[in-house]
Amino acid sequence: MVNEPGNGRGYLEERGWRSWAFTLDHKRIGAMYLWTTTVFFLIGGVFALLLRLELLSPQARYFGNHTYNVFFTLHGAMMIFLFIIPAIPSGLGNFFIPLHIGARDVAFPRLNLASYWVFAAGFLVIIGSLVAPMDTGWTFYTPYSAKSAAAVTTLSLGIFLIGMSSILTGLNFIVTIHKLRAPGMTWHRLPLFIWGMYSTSIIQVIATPVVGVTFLLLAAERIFGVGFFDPAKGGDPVLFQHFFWFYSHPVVYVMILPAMGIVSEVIPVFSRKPIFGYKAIAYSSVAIALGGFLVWGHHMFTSGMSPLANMIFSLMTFFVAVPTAVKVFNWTATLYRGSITFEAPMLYALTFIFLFIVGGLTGPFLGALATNVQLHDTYFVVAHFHYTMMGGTVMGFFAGLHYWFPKMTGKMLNEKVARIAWALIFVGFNVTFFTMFVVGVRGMPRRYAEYLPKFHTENVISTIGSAVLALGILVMCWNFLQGLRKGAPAPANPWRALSLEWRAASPPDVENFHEIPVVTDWPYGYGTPKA
Amino acid sequence: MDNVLAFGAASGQAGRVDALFVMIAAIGGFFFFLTQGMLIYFAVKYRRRLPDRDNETPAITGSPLLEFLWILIPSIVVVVIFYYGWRVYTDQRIPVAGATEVHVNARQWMYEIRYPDGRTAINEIRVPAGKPVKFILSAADVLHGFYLPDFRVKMDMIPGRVTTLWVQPDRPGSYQIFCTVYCGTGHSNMLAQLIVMPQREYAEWVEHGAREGGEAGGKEPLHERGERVVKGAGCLNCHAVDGKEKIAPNFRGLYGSKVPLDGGTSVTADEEYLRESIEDPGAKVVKGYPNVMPTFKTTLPRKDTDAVVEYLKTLK
Amino acid sequence: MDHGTGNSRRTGIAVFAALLLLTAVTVLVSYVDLGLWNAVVALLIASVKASLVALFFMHLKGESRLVWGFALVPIVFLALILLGTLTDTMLR
Amino acid sequence: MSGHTGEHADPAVAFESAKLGVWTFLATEVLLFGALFTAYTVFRMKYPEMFRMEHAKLDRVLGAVNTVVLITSSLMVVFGVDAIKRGKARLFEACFGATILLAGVFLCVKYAEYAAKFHHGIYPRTNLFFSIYFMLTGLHGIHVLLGMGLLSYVIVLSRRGRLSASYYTPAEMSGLYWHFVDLVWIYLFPLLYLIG
Repeated sequence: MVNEPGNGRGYLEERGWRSWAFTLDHKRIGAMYLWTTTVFFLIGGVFALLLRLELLSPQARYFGNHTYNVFFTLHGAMMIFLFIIPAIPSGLGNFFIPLHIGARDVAFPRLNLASYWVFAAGFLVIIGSLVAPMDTGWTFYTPYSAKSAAAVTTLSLGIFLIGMSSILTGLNFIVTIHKLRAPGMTWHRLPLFIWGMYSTSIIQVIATPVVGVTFLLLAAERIFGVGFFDPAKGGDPVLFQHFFWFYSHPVVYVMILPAMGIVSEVIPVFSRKPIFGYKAIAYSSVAIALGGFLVWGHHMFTSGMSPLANMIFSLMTFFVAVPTAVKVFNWTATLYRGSITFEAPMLYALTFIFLFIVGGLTGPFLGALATNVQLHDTYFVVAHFHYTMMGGTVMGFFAGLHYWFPKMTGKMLNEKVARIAWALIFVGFNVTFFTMFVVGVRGMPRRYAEYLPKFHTENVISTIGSAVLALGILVMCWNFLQGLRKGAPAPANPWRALSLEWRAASPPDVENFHEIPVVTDWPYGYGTPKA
Repeated sequence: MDNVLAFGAASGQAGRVDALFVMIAAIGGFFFFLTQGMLIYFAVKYRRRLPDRDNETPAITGSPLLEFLWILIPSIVVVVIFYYGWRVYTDQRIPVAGATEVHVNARQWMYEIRYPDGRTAINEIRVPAGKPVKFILSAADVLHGFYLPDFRVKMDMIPGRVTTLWVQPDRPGSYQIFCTVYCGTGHSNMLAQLIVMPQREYAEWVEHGAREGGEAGGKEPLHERGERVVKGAGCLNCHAVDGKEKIAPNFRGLYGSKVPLDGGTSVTADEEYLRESIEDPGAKVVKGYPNVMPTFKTTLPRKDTDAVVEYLKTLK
Repeated sequence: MDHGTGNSRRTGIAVFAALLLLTAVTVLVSYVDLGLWNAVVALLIASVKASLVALFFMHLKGESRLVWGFALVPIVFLALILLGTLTDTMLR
Repeated sequence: MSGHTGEHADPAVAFESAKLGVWTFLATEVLLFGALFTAYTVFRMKYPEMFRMEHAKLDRVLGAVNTVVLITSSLMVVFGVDAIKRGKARLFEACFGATILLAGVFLCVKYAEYAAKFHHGIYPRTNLFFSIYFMLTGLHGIHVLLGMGLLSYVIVLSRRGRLSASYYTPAEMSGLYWHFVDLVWIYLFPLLYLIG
């Protein structure tokens, strides 16, 4: 070990709100993102439960149609813009990129702090827009969003700010990864989490400005009567969808790639085996990031696009599936002849793979044109993206939280409670969302406050599942709070992992490392090399 | 397929979509059991049995052959699925000569149907069985959707543009139509029926179109006819007839009451006010309600309007 | 980190003169009706001007491959959003 | 603060990082304008006649004047960066000051153009061409304004003696940004004023 952990000043030692609000420490900024996004995750989850409650009855019995529409808009918008996009990149990414590559901080610490406060301004504006809560769906399709009486203009500004924060964070990470790697940390010695984060950052920088300007145009349409998306002025509502999905499709990879990175970290540690196919996993991240830009049209197969565009986008969509499959195969192969233990991070990582396979294998139904035309805008789509986004990204996020909790807080979690929470989440998740595949194939459209009585059974089952899922998440949160309050002190490297962050103290010192480590090997050198 | 997909395939095209669905499901199922099986099998088989046995794992770091195979095989599989999906889709989209044309215009929150011979209807499309039908889709205000689950097809309805959809209904019956593009408060109430009639019945219906497809024909009391129109024309998506308030003013007790209007005035809800509110809803807007109702002047025959007014008078 | 030299000022003035000249040319050409070619010529001249600015004013000429990458990648994606959208809008 | 200075130990790494950061930021900017250029292309191909008729209402002489103004301002930036590299802080401030002045001229001309359009009853809502015209030039104008602020800040830094022949990163980086603003206008001018 290069650094003797524990003889510096821990990053959590300084007290007082100023020490947080004006901090330039990437670890503190990451922690602030984690707290903020977790709060929005829980709020978004409450909206999800309210949706499920309303769907207990085929009639809009509890809240009424309009309120239901507001709820699903808020659920989607909050989960997407305020939780799932920033949570792993800005939260865990901020905390662990410098630790992973052996740096003292990100390249631009002041910019890093600024992007947190831009994010904060963004979510404050979004909360402000709740005076006239939006009922447009998180996709904000024109012309409805241009006409809606809700505070869409305010909301557009809020999302623009969130996007700006996302761009600045991505920019910061790109430069950090390029310029601040420790001596000897070559590209092929980088942890796979860094490869995921690098790919994600590229998407953030390239795609986010497009949605930013799209929301500006939407605001301009409402304020000045600019007519880009207004058919009455010769504009094209489908153009809005092109712009929106040029961002919003690649952004699903902003969500999933870092989660895949976390899984690639956790699997070898708990299998005590080197990651299988390092280069394949690393390059597939980049391939997914770039390929993700070629497929946005698959959200628009029934939008009246040209037949040629439909064909090209369908074909490209299928090709993006290949690098994703490659990752799954490599993770599975890593387990082969390992010495596997099932601590909570590993449970969540395996759950990620399990659920992501389901999400991935239901993708071809939606990528193929004919079945897409059948299933688009039904609950099948809802189920598919919850399996990838919640079953994938959120499980990866949970794996990361459990894996790095000792490092971030210096405390250990109660393993038994963590496993109970995991079991509830696993069961609840599958009951909630698998039924949605069934009801989707049976033809139930999404965003319906009221539905035909023949879909009743599935909806009741799904609601019951959501209650179990919510209980599991509550238990997990309780476990985190208990761990923070009275967890056993964590050693520097409780999982005996080889990546650099575990050479720092738990919690890390302000300067991360006493001396910048010199890297001589990749971080997956587990097991015994054959003689 | 009826048991697997609760809506039975209602056309040959739908059958082909189902076949594609089953093919993808079979391929997906194979890979599901392969990958999940390996995942679970490895996790169980290679779990750590002895606490100290964790340094005896082999340092396998990869296999170029395996990487090559599991790039190649999925690539071939997805190209096959793509090709099949594209072919089925393309066949769906080929214009069919001699199709019965039906114009469907969507607005919040109803479908206005217009047949080439000038007849109109709301939320109910009648077509003959065994002949291709071409839906000519448009929208008046915002995006809407036109989804026929039994036929496995849908198409968005876009303001300022016309989109089209072909189906060939083989079997007579009544088929559900859903709006699938979120269009505001009444989105989930925007439903319609496609009624596929045996050809002879259809011909009869076309001939006696003026009789409004009424089994009850002309003998039907006016207020009952009004009730039928109110249910069929989508009025109840926004207006309630029981105590519960919806988006628009409640129908019960409306007739004869004093209605407060936007701008502070008020009016007594007599026959003339009710007729005007159906044909020109923007003329007198009730205080506290948005001015969103479309005009029914062109879509409801005068006789139906009168029938609706008679029906409203019965709702005390 | 290079240091300022008379050379860089001379290059600056030469590029400046070229930019002025090209501006004059593009304005003059716009008065002649060439049909579709007006757009082609105007965009070509604009691209030459933009390249001059990038190469010399922004010193892309002497930059590393990394910086070149970051300068060119967005252009690829710009082409992508244009082509992707046009395959739809032009062929409906 | 928690002991972080926010400065890099190695100035060469700091300079290279800043440069890469700016280029990455410019990549973002390309796509920001890129969406509008896409809209421009889509509608120009859909309504070529409208674009031909409407673009004639713009004053191409004023547009050309503004082009020259921006090119000149860019040259001033080149001179300014060159000056600070040689340690001539006063000359640097004069050059960047001239840039800001020229940017002011640019905005005044822009203001005159906008005012003339409004006077003739032409607004962003008038038709799609002017929607695009006002959105593109408006977004560019905001960038000019931000650039003026940025350059002023760098001048202040220099007045406080923070820049020298060995540390001129802010001057170089704000210069890169300014050249980019110029570069965008180089495309906007023909697209809007000349070929419509």
